[in-house]
Amino acid sequence: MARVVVDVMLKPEILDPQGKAVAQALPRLGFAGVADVRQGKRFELELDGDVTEERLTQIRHAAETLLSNPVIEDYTVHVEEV
Amino acid sequence: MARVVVDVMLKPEILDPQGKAVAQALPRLGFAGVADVRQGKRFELELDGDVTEERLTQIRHAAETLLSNPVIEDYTVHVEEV
Amino acid sequence: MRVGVVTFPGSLDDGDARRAVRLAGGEPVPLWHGDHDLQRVDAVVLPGGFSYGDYLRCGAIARFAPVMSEVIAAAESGTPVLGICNGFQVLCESHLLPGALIRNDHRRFNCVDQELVIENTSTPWTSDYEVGQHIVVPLKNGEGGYVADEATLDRLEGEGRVVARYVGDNPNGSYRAIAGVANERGNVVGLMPHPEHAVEELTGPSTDGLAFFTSVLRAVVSA
Amino acid sequence: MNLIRGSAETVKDAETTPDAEQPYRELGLKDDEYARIREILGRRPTSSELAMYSVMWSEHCSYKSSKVHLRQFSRTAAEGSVGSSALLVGIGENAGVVDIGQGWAVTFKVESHNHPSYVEPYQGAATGVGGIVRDIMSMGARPVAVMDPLRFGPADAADTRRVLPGVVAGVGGYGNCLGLPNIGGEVVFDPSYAGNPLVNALCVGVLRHESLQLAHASGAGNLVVLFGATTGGDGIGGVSVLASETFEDSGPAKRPSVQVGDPFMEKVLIECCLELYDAGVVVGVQDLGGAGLSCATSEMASNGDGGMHVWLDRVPLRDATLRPEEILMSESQERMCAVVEPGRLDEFLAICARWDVLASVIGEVDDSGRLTVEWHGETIVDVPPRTVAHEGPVYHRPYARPAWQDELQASGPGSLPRPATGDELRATLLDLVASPNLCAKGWVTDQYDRYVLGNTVLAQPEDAGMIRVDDETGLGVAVATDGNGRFAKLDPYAGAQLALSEAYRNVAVAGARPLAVTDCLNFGSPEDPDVMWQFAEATRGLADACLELGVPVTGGNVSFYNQTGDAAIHPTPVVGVLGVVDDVRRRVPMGFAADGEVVLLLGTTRDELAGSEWAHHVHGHLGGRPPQVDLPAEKALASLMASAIGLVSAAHDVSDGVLAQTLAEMALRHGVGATVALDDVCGGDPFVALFAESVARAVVAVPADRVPELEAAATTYGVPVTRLGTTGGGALVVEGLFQVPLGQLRTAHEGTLPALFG
Ligand SMILES: Nc1ncnc2c1ncn2[C@@H]1O[C@H](COP(=O)(O)OP(=O)(O)O)[C@@H](O)[C@H]1O
Ligand SMILES: [Mg+2]
Repeated sequence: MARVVVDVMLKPEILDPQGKAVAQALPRLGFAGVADVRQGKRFELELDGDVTEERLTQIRHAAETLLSNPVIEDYTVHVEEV
Repeated sequence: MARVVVDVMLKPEILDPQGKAVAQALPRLGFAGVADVRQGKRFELELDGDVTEERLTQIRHAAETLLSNPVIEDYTVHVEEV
Repeated sequence: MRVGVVTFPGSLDDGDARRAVRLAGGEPVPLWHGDHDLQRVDAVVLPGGFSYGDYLRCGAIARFAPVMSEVIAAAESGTPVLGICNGFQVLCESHLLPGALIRNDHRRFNCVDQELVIENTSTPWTSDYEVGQHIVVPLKNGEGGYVADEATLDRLEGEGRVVARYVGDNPNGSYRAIAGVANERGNVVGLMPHPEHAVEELTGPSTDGLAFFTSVLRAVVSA
Repeated sequence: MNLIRGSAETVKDAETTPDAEQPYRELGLKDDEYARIREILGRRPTSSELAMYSVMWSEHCSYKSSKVHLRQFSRTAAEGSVGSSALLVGIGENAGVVDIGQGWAVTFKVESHNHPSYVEPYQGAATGVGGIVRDIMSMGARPVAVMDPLRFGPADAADTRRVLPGVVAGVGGYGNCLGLPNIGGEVVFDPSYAGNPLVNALCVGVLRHESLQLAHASGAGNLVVLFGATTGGDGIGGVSVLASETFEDSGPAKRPSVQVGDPFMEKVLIECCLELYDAGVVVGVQDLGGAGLSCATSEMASNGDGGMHVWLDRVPLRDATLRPEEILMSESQERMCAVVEPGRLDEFLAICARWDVLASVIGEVDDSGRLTVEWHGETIVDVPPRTVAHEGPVYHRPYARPAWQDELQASGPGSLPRPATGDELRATLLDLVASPNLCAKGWVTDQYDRYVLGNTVLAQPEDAGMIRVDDETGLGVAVATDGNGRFAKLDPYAGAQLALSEAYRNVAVAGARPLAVTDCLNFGSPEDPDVMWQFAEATRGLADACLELGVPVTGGNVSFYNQTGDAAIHPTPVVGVLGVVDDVRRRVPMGFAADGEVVLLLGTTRDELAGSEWAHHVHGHLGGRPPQVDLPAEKALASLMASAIGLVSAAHDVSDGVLAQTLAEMALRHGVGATVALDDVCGGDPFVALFAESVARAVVAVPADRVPELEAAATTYGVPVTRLGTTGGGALVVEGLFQVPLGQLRTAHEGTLPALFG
């Protein structure tokens, strides 16, 4: 059993209304000193069997086509020990 | 400028329709062997100044009260090098 | 009879809630999220909508609005409070009601005329209904799935705090088809469907929703 | 010279280096256009001026290819017609405004967001809704409803499965979050839209006459205030022909032409604007859409009576690295621009603060007659505003009847095998009501809030959306949109008129008086003479028909370049008709409500199946001549329906619906069946009766004892009436031919989209 994590974030130059809302809420709740907040998606994929280079390539493909839209989002893939 | 990341995931016992949808879509993309997918949120907080233990405590508090709803979600906080 | 309707940034059904109060014979009083002031109202409605865009989590940011400290205090002292849709989400986020509301299991926003069965008529918001009465009111949301842990759900059922339940196909995956719940005391009720949109033949699927608002007027008088 | 790096180029720089190379071609300007700019300015433009002219002279902003044809629409507002006398504001402003009486006015407009919706379906569609809503706000109105005419490739195509759910979720995600009921639209599938989905969005707004606002910058000394969202690098060149590579190569970051919308920001902006209008602190207001500040400043200045000076460095930025050229072109969403008297500024800012809306003074109205833009103390733009906003190039593009047109019209559906027996007709009916174009659209429309605001009297699947405007008197409006690309392909002139006929009929059948028109003209490349001919014919047809029906075109939108390679979409004029209802309580719904009522067909049915849903779905055939346009008959039907209010208990127009579809929809609405006989329809040919698409027809249900009244009224207006049968029972029965239990009909009609899209 292995876990691969795909993080999907809006590209830096793209407006992130959700992150903006959080950034504006924080000071109101007394949390100072946060310059910016971006909110993205985190996908945890549980694989049965272990992570091979080939499966990672497949996952990157899925991240690019299904989990994100490259026009507005960037993604990163990493393996996580469980 | 330092970055603190807060990951928020639905508790295992809470139904995750979005994760389920992804899990169902993957095989259609010809990608087998994914036992389960969970979809959560990733918050990237850019702090001006460095990360002190005290600010981390603050952020954990924010994660607990604002960024996550303890009734249905778990969170993890970690510092990320940028 | 003064019934306050809170407007948060992004509230949408506040005008409809005020209209429903008026049609029920009450005096609607607009309340502003930024004021620490309930203007001596006898009951409070937290209306539907997308407060703060429903960004982060539905109701998560509105919960911290200044007016909410007064609403929470009033709720704890027994003032009738009704949260509709987004208002229900705010009440859960404020821990005035147990559980939480998550994305519909089919993952789509869903606007339908929904059949409900009223199971608890001892709350100030439901006293004009009969136990077991079926009503049809609009249901419209993307995050209406009611969830809570088994223990909580059992307690809610055991204490008769399930106020309304969905009839027929579960429209959003709510656990045990729960459409609305009440707090221990019964004065705080949260409801996903929209009774305020079923108060006129002309614009609603029925007028079944009006009784929520006539109930509270009666309750407040006799209180 | 590089648009991005280096410090902002000033007017002085431009004067001292008259011969510097400028990338005007990359910015989409032709040699002669660039030459004209030099001539206007008496020098070469600065990089900021070049950026401004290039976006404002782009097809999207300048209408350079369509202008000469759109001029015809002014004819439709000519004296005399009902509609034109009600017209408060016509074409040219952000949206037309129509007087509906009792001091109330309505504004409405339809616009396209086709390309962005293909690239990023959710955000493309969402920002499409956001954009049209701001147009309506800028007229001083409260937006009260939206509609979304949509066109996709084949329903079972893989790419449609990518695009449609995203588009629908985007339309809903934005509109629902704004609290605007969605009261109608269209979902049409056709191979010609594969790779070119059409996402049109319509918004309706309501205002009191006195709250009318215009985009005028008048009164020297008045301040120009930018309020709403901050300005980012997103959407630069989104609508213009600006080659984004120019930026990607050299810019600090990519400049995507797709924008992410913030519906929450826009909702707050709506409430903020309405409070500003009520407080009377706004002299003029303009939304920021395509071409952003370039458009807003130049249009407000040239509509005003003087000039305008802008301090560009005071524009609040989301991305500090933006260059002045980019700030001028940015299409960041959820921004508005207002002209305010200095004495009222504090009030203005206080209202914005109450709504947490960021507002900054970025300029001043002056009497220079010029638009000047300053960047950190240096003048980087100094132009006559009209030359940017209104005096852009005008093309007389060559057009010619396509070589293939005759052949297309010659190959009619006559030779197609037609169902004859009861069983065949029954099978055809079940096949058609389940076809992607005729099936129930609930899977789509259930994702839209139709209840919010509490004034929705009719919404999908009714013929028209209807909104209550005044609680007391019941005054209201109805709107319907239609457009049939297949008809327009067969004959663009007739096709545009047929789109108008159907929308006009839908509004009339619901019990409203048609008053005004908005249109979204979706076409291929104007550089293709075939397409240009289609466009010329369609505009001519629409103008002629609007004139005859007495409904002026109040505004609209043109979307060109809808094509993959050199394959253009079907020419698709989408027409929206607005009607007024004196008392919405007397609306006419579409469904059979009671048993034992008499079912009548109004209008004449002819053997017209070219371009029909039957030919398309059953035979994949497109050829022949579309149904004959009959505007006098449409008028007569509308007058009859108006006079029959209170008499008919249900009415539904017969259109791409066709009679079979119409009867099915009326029966399914409330689960009340009907038994009909077709012997008296079109010489008793049941196939033609059920599946022909002749215009100017409607089916009505009338209480038995009132049929004579209706027949009398029909005679008065010269509308043929045919008794079909009576309502009641749990099936749709066509005597002597077949019957279908409503359960089976419903399964067929409602199962299609869920099966396709989940
Ligand atoms: N994308 C959409 N959004 C909202 N309503 C829609 C949409 N598509 C179809 N509808 C509604 O479904 C009903 C049937 O659509 P359509 O067949 O186009 O109507 P008609 O044939 O009367 O023009 C109409 O009420 C129309 O407004
Ligand atoms: Mg119709």
